[in-house]
Amino acid sequence: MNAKTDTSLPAIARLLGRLDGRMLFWLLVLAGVLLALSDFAYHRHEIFDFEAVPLFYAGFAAASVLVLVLAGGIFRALFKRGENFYAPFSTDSEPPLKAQERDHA
Amino acid sequence: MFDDFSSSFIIQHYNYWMVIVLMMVGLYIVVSRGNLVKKIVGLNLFQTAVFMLYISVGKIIGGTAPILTGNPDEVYSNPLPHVLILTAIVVGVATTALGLALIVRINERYGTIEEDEIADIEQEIDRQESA
Amino acid sequence: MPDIFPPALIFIAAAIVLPVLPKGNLRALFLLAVPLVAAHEIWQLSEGVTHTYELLGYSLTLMRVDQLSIVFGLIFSFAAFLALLYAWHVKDTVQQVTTLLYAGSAIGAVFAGDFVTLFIFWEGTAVASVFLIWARGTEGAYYTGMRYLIIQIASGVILVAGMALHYHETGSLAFGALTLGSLGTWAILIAFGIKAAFPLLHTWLPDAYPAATPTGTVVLSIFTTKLAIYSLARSFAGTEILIYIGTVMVFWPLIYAAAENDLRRVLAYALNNQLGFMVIAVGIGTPLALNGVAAHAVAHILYKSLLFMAMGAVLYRTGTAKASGLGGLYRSMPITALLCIVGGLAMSTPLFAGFVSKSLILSSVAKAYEPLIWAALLFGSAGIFYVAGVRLPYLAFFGEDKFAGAPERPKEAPWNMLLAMGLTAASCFALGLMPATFMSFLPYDVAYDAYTPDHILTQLQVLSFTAIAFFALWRFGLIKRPAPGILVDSDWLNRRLALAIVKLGAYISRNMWGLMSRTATRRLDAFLASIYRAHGPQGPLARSWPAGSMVLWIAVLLGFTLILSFSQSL
Amino acid sequence: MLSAILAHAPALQTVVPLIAAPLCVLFGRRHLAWAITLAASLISALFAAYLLAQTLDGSVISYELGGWAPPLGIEYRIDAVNAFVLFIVASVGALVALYARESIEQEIDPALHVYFYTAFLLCLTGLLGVTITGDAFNVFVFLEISSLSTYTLVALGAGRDQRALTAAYNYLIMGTIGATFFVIGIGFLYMLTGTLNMADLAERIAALGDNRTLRIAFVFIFVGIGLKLAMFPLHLWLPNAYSYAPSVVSVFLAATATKVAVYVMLRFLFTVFGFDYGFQAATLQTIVVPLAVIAMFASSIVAIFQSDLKRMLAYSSVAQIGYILLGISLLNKPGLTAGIIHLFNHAVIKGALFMAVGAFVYRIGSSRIEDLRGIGKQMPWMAAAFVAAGLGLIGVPLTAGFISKWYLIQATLDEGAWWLALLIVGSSLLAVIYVWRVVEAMYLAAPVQDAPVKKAPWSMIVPTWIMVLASLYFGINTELTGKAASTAADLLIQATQIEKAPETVPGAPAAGE
Repeated sequence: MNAKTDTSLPAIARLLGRLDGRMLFWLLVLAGVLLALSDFAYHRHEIFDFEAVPLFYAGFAAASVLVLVLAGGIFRALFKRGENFYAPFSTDSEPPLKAQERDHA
Repeated sequence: MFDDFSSSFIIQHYNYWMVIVLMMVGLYIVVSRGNLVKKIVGLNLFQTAVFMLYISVGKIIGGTAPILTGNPDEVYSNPLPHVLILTAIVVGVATTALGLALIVRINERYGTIEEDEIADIEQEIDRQESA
Repeated sequence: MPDIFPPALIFIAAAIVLPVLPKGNLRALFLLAVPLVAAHEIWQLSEGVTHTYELLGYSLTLMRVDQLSIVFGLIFSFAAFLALLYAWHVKDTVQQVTTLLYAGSAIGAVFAGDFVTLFIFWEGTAVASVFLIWARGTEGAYYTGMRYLIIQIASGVILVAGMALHYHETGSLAFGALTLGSLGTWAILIAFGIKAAFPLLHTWLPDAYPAATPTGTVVLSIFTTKLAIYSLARSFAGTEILIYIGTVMVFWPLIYAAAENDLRRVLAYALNNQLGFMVIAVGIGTPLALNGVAAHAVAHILYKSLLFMAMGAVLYRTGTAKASGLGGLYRSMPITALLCIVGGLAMSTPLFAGFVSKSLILSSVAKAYEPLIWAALLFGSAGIFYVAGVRLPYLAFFGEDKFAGAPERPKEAPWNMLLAMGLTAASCFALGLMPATFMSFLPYDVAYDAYTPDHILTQLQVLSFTAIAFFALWRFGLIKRPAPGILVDSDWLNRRLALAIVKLGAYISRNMWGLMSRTATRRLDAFLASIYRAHGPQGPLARSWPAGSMVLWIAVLLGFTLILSFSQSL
Repeated sequence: MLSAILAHAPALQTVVPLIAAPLCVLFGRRHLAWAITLAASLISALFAAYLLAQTLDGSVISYELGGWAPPLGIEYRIDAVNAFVLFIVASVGALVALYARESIEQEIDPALHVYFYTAFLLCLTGLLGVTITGDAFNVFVFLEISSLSTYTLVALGAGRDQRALTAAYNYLIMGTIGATFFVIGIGFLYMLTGTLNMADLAERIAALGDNRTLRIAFVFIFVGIGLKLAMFPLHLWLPNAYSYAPSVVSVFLAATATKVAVYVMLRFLFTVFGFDYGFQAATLQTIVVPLAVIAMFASSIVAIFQSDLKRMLAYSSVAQIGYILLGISLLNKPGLTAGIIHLFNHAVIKGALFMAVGAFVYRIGSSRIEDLRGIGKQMPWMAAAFVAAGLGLIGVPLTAGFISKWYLIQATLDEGAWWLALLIVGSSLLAVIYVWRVVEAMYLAAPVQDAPVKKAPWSMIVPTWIMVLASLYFGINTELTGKAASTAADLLIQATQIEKAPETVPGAPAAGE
């Protein structure tokens, strides 16, 4: 079950298995903190005033994701319909492609 | 005045009036008769009217048949329309013959030469085809 | 240089020859050779008008070569090569032929020097591409293809109308810079806008792309929209309204992409968002911005193809590309997973082409002092990385293993797909590593350095915090694997509302027609019957009206014409 | 030797099929008759091509029949207008002759084959004669030769469907009335001028100026020929005649008969009557334009609802004749060019379509759309031919049909009648619908039964594809059609000396520099 140690899997898969856990997250956080700190060490040549605010880019990115996730959630709540909504006029309602169909296509 | 008018308009154009009457009669028969043979007869009348129109156009009152006699004062009818209409008559005969031949075939296949009965049969064929 | 054969015709000629070749490796090799030959030809082109022809008395320009068209021609050829490599295993002649015709039409349109030529190839792309959707062979694909075809053809019809109006006004058919103002130029803008997926004209894109075959979607994603961007850049550079249209395009599709379940549709929306970047840059219209357009089109074609290829491979191996049915796939398709991640990174990480091109566009907007637009683009950058660079690979390849209990695990993608993806990733990398070479191809000679510490640092901050935010929100359960279901977009308007209206209209008109025709027939029957009854003694004459009515019509027309002749004074 | 023969090309053009016709009966062997027919029609086609080449520059050939000088003798007069029509008729005739051999195997009793070829040759003679002659009464005679043989040809369809007989009969009644009207008109002209030679007539009419007799003559000729060319609403004979006739006859009639009638209309309207006074122009604009528009729509809509492919194509023909008439009645050069080009293009396109249908009938014995389901896979060549020609019918760019519509829309815009341009586009959309119905049945519907249908014989595929390729070729290369049509239009307009404001010919400024 544990992909990190499952030797039946190829090496790359095991490597990716390591990413599929907490390690990646904390590595990212570490990188993020270092990058954020660089704001205080390095002076940027900003074009707009608001760029100069420390952690502007980091905060903006995180906020963007939050906004998108929330907006996406609202949209999904409002506009989600069953997969058969447009049936039979769309492929969404159709069963997964069978192997031979995939080979043809 | 009226006499003048009537004589010039009716009497002098007598041949044209007859042509018109004959033509209308022929056309009327084609429209109104359901019998295929009668339609052909109507068509014949209609064509004949046109033949007469041509012939009377070529006729010159007092003119003789257009045969060269050597007499310079001789007045001839215009031969050209007559010749033309000879061709048209041939065409008319051919048309009549073909029409009648078709009627014979229609009679063989439909068993009737009445237009409305044929229409009924054809409607029946249509209905069967689309069913 | 008239000894150069027009590259579009190379594709078209190859498409004609292709069906004769035996299916198999020979044919696949031939297919791969075609875009390479075309690219070679394009490489050798020199600027200027190289081919003209006569049609209907107009002298038209088949080939107008400048740096802008060369860039697009080259990337189209190269992307066609990658897509055909990806489709090496496909044996379907229809898809092979239409792919060639599609690529040929797109390249033909790029080199078109006048609107007539553009129109011919414009419709060519529409007609050829729909077969890639139909090739899926299902009923849904058929209807989707029809919708796609209708809107694509409509774009062409509007283009031809605009062209005619424009020609009437200015007497010029040249496919060059236009100034918005007249009806004709607006029509041309709308025609371009349909293909560029402007807001509300965009629904064909997320509708059609997920419906095509695994390989077909890769091909579709390359040409149509980028051709539209090219056309906009050629004709409407510096048109202010495009900035605002582009801004909406950056926002709107992102929200859908963030909520969508079908991952190929996520990519379609993401593509739409990236088109927004390019449309904004076209609207800015400075040489720097237009360089950004060309560069971003190149980079975008590459990394979006890569992502579509990865999702196509998933679809090919598992039968679905819906997030609700995927997860944990890295165990079976690790190389695909890795390449998909590379595709996500290639969008904006330093060392990849996307970083260079996106920096160009952002800088051009910043230089034009548009703080709000600039912020929108920054939002778009973070957002696109979130939806296509993080969320999409994660949903497809990580998380819960959906195939754990399956009788047979999906296999890794076939070698040709992996090779195509690898080559695509490598080219993204190569362009990113050699920004100077990349820049030297762009239409304008503007010095620009993407690799300043400022750019690199800020971009890395954006990317890392986007990723951090994603993982954090996933932990908190704010981001979840979507459940099955579709999202209605504005296409609801035409697919539901319009359908309902049409149905209602049809219902009303059918009944009205029935009523009218019954009344009319009754009246007409009565009228004709009365004529016949008055004149003909025999039976129900209405039934014999065929022959009679014909003669009657003659009489009517004769009478009418005679009346006309007498009514006119001599 | 050759030059001696070519000098008599105008006469030989019609005489060859005329002599060949009785030969068919005399030999009485059907395969021989076919060979004779093919040879005769090919020779005619070669002569026609020669004549077209001679007159393409706008020159006029006058040939005195029997050595009698016009205006007394009958003159054959060939200019770009009728050389073009001759070429259409003769080349279609040759292709049809090639196609006929297999096609009639299934549809006509073998004992009647000889008569079929005879009637076919006579019909060809008639149509060529109508086109080539410069004598008004001679037009009538040839018209009747072609008509009478056409009635016979239509009636031969009785082997497949007995309704061919009534269709032929109705056509005979209508056709005879039409021809008789025509002859009445000629009679009036003769009364007025004393001549029958068209060129002579034109001069004398111009000298006489407007008068009542002339108008009446015009009305009779207009209605008579209108009937022959199936002008709406005088088209009622056409659907039955086309759909019940043997397939090969449908091909021939659709491609040639109405076109020749249109030519006669053109000749009389422009060359004989002229336009320098208002009545003819008024007739065209108040009667023909609305009728043409109605035809474009009404017939197209009727076509949409037809279940029989031949019938659908027949109604489509009526609509297409609407386009031709519309072009002509715009009375400007682009319009006339459009009309003449469409004359040619429609002949090619409709010929190809009917040929494809003929092949379907040959293999599955039916032309009903529902019986053609799945035929796209079973008879790929013919189905593809149908689609390719169908695209031309719609007017998709790069097909001949597009060229016609392009000129036509140009012509309407030149007259400032943009609403007409819209109507033309609108009615083209109707063509999309009815062609699509067939395509859908052929390619997208499940086959009727699994019984394998054999490919059409090559002797049918080849002429069909020649037609299809011609329709595509003339959609791309408009050199020949465009030149012939515009020369013809020039000639016709010169003949009437209408001085229109600066000529608006499409195609001026170079684009794309």
